[in-house]
Amino acid sequence: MNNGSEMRRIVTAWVIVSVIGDLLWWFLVGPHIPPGNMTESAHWNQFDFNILAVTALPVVFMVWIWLGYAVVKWRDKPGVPDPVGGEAAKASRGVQAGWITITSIVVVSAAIYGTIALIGDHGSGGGEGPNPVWAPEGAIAANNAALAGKATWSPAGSQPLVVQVIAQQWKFTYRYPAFGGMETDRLLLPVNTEVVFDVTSLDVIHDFWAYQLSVKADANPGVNNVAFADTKQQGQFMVRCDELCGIWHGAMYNSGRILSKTAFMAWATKTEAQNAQNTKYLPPFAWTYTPDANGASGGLYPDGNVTPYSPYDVYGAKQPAA
Amino acid sequence: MTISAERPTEATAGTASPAGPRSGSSWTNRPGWMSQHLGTAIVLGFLGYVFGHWWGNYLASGYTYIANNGQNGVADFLGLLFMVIGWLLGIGALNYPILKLFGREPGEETPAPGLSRYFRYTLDHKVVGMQYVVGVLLFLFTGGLLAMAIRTELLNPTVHIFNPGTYIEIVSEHGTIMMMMATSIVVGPLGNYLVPLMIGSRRMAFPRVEAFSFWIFSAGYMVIFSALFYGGFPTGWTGYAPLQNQAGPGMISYLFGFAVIGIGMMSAGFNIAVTIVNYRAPGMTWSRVPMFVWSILATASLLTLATPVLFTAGLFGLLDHLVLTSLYVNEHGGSSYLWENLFWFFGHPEVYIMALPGFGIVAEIVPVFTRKPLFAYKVAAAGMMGVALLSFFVWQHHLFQSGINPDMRPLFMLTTELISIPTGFIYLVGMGSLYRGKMRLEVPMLFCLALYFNFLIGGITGVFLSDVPVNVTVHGSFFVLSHFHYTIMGGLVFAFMAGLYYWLPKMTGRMMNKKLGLWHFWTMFVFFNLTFFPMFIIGLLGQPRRVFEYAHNLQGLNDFSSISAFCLGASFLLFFWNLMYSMIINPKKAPANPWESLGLEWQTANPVPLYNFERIPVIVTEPYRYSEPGAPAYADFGGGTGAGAGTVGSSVQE
Amino acid sequence: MTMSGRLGTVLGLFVVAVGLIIWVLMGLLTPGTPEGVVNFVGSSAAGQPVNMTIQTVGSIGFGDHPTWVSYLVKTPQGKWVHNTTWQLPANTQVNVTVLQYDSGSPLRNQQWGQVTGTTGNVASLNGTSYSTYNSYAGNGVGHTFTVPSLGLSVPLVGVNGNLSLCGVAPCTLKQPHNTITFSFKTPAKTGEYHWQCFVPCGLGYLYGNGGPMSTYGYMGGFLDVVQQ
Amino acid sequence: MTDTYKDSLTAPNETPEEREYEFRAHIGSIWTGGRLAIGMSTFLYASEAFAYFYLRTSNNSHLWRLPGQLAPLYYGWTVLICLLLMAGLANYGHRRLKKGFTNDFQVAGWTGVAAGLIALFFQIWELVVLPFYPGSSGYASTFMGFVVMNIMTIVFATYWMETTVVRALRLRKELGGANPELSSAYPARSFRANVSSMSYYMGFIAIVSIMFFLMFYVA
Repeated sequence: MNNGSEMRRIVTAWVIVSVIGDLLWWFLVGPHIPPGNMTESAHWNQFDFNILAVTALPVVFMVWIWLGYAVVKWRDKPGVPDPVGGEAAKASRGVQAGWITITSIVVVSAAIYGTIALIGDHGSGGGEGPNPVWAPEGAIAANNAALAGKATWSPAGSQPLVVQVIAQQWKFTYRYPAFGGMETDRLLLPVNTEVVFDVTSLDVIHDFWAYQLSVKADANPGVNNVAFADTKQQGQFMVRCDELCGIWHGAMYNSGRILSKTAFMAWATKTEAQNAQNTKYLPPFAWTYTPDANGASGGLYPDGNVTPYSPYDVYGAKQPAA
Repeated sequence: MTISAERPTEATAGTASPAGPRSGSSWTNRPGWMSQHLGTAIVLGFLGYVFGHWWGNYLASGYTYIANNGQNGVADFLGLLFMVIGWLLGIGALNYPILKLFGREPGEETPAPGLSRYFRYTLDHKVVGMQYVVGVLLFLFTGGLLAMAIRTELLNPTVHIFNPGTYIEIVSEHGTIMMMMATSIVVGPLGNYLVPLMIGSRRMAFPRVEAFSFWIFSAGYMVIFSALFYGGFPTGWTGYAPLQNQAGPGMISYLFGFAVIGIGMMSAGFNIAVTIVNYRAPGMTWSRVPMFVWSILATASLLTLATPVLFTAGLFGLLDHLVLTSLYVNEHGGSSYLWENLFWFFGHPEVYIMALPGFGIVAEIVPVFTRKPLFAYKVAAAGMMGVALLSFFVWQHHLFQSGINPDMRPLFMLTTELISIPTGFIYLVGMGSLYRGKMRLEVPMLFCLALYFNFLIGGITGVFLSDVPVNVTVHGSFFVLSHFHYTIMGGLVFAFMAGLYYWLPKMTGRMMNKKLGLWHFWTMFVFFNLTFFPMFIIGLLGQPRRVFEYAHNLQGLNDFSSISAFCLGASFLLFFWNLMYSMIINPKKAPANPWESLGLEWQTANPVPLYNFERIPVIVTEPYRYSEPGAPAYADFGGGTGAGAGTVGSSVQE
Repeated sequence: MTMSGRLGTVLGLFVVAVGLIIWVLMGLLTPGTPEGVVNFVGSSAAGQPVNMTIQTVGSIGFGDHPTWVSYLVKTPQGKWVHNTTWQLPANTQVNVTVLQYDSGSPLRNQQWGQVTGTTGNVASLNGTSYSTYNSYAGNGVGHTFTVPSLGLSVPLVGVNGNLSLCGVAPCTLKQPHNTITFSFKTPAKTGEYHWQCFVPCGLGYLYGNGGPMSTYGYMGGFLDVVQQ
Repeated sequence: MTDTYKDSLTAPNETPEEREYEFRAHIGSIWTGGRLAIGMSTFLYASEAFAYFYLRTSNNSHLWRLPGQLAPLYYGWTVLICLLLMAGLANYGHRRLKKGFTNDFQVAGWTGVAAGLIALFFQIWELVVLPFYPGSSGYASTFMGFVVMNIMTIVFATYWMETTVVRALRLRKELGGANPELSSAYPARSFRANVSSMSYYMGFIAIVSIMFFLMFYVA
């Protein structure tokens, strides 16, 4: 068998397997790839995953077929000719150049596509820091209005809904500035609405992961990490902490729900009334709530700036703080 | 640093005896139990711990915060610090630096022959290499046992074997021990043993630094293990602040352990990089350097330059813990982002510290078994150096969802995906070398092929992870966990196994049993994939890392993964049995060059003499000239050992 | 040495080494595991309410960490034990009495000042019922008893910190304390439900959540709900 | 394990060419090692500088630096001057050594070591007289990190310098008597390479000291 026909065989097998694999993936597997279609970004992130998958599958098949062929055919067994030697076996300029060119093109296009998807989809549901640059229309304005205490939301309009996610060891709670700044321990959202999540933490780093919404943003103490989600379907979704936050990290989950706009409105107004007594004790809505590094009982850092400083006072005070 | 001219001093002094007249007393030479060895190290290490702990209690038990929380981290830290110092003193690692302070130059310390030299501080790179073999296997087995514990807990979504605190402790300890092990698993044993042999050198550039690196590596094992005595640490191997600052004294073991291991990594990398640059045999130009040495050079450079950043990060953490600075505490002017940046600035090069040696081993072994030259040598070398360089510019891809510099995400997405170009070179090289070869499926070759299989999955999923939109779903989930197990275990550990099966005949003069080896390979390969492939699905279905409770619908997959993991553990027992059986119980003498390799390391006498080569070889041509009848031998041994060898099989010696 | 001798030596050493490693690991890892559970199943007739009495103390006064704050529970036999895994029958009303011996402070997150998930969403403080407690007033809140997945949360109002507080558990009724009572119904679905305190009360730890808050058996545990 | 020593205790008879080849590799190692040590230290200090500028720009809780907060300036000056002196003397000594003035090298070396020890003492003592507590601000915290790092580097640099001068004292004969610069003996060549690497490293110390002095005491 000559060189050419061997390569033809391999390439033919590769093309067939790749086409079949890609088609199977795209039509059978792809639609079931998480995170599903509950939000706009979930939809596009699923699409993005599938784009990468159909790009990656041929690469995987290429290597596997090559390995398989090599193991079967290019073995040390009777009848197999001695391997080629000399310069030809050491390097082929064409193959190297081709490989480098093709991998570069694939890789750079993947990066370009990823960037387009990221920007076009307003950060794809990922945490965008305190000052998001890729925000949906009106979201920043709504978020600023919330800080000024002027947040509103009604089922009729199309205003974004601002929700604050407060992570603490080991539970998420949520504040709705449009409903009197009430705080709840359940996350309910209206459908067909742009939701602005202001994610922050009261202690260590957590990560707010609303799985089916395709929203993931680290909750950092003293930092507001903003993420967006455009809800599309009603239903239940899972919220988990995705950054190791200590002993009860594994138990830091609960479920949320996307409701119809009217049902959400009904729930929100009812809860606002129920919680009114507690809401009045809450601090005004803010991006972050600077926690006391010392916790409830203190006893770690000395309070305030100790002047004049003496190591003895800071470290070796005779009477331990109560 | 120990910069000196031991051999030249002795040479010009004109004495044949290794210990010249001006030598200081060298305790490591003394025979018997009076000398310094592992025993004295243990004793002094223990005494150091007791002293440090007492001193810490004396100093700090009255500190306000310590009186409040009732856990004296200062005592624990000082205990560990003096334990390490005592350990180094006891083994004799500090003799030379101290003597040097007084201008005394001990001669070359030739350790006593026999088994006992493996328990001593020694200047022979081959002994250090063997010590490292035992050291990394100890790390590997400890970490592996903890992995079994993790999988046991995950058998059931809500019924718990361990309480959540203990579970996090196990997870963190497993991750940290394995990461520490993986930085040295190839550079330590194989790098130290083989690099001088492969570059035709009689010695390392700084043998004392080399030996020091091993003994501080072993001290690091004790330090990180000590975390369990202090109640563990809850942060995983990434040690994110401010959870780190909140944790108890177990965290000090983690921070100090990484600092100690970091010193070991820096010194090992420093010595090896300098050796490769300077001690190559005459004629070994950069285009004639074996590919394994290239990979070790790239790794050593990363070790030397990236680890200081980890050291700083650990130092900051220790300061936060011990003297209440606030480097990682936002409320007092610090920043939790600071740790994330420093840690990953080291952490990403570290990922390649754990990948490159594997590539090197494979590129070294594949030509031997396909009887073909290495395809695209220059591309392979460029790939390794390219990966090493690019790895400094990708660290933020661990922080896509963190809110740090979110507008930089496209840039880091690009750099991360760019790094798959040089990584892809390894595949070009491997596939090109397989092309129309004459492959012998020996155990090392099987492990190499498995690396190509596994690392492909690991690498491709890495591209998924680097894509920010997809990262939103998979970040921090079991998908990531599976990805890096595919690269580190599927890549590096498989390559390490290939290296052991391939080079142990040289290192010990004994062959590994092939039949057991095949059993080991197939069980490890199959169960590795059965353990970790389901984890991609588990991750995609929404299970975060490091949780002790998960969704009920994932129990089937988790159980499958757990049971496969137990079988994978059994496969390691099989390896251990093979190692014991072939090396100790029923040793079979290995042929001088069992794989018919052209590599320089196989041309020295077996067992390898103290100075490796009778004559310094002169390299006359490129490596890997297989299947070239009439090609000259790789090296000219000038009539010394190895003369006449160096071409193989049908090749004709000219 | 003969081959069988080497075999025996290696196997023997292997067994010793593995045994040693497992012994050390288990020894280190098990002290934190719950030494059994405090079983309330069968403490009353099936379907009848279960009574449970627990206390919180500012410093437990014994054990490895005498300065740590902790929960204690009274077994159905009437003995105070330091254990936070409590076995309860499913689908049953539980009447809880909490003896709160610790002082309080303003809450970091006033959300935990609400009583939720109890029967009638109320609890009783020394006989007075309350559904929300303003933690900025009075003695503040010392701890909470919260089961997140059941939506159950009760703020445990602090006692006056100027009194001489109990420092060694178990505390007696003579020492200053608040008695908080409430009832809740265990879920029908069995399983281990995590409960914890949401007041960062770990003295001398960053954000107050280290030490006792991060160690099993002090300020958090499991409600192990089983079929009766 | 097979025994690799039994057959090899008699060291091979090196040919002069081999000896020279290995020796040149040894000199090269000192050169490379010295530069690599600078590289490592650069990454070490760069990460400290990164922390400084990171905390300074993020200014979390407005606590980068409390008003009027400054590390003890006179201590800073003393450490800086001593380190510059040490670096300068190392370079001066190196140049004098090349020209053959061994005594100048000795005097410069010992003075440099003394300067290093003084710097070390003040750097440590500065911690005792700090006018602020370490956790009071980002500045205070990074300053603590810098001081600890600097202590380690000063110890290392002074140690290196001390070993070269004490070696010059001990190995006078091997160094070629009065004129080590002329000696082609191996110890002398090795020694000169070592001093050269050391003085390069001292140059690095000087640059770093000035940079961090500006960062912590001036800016």
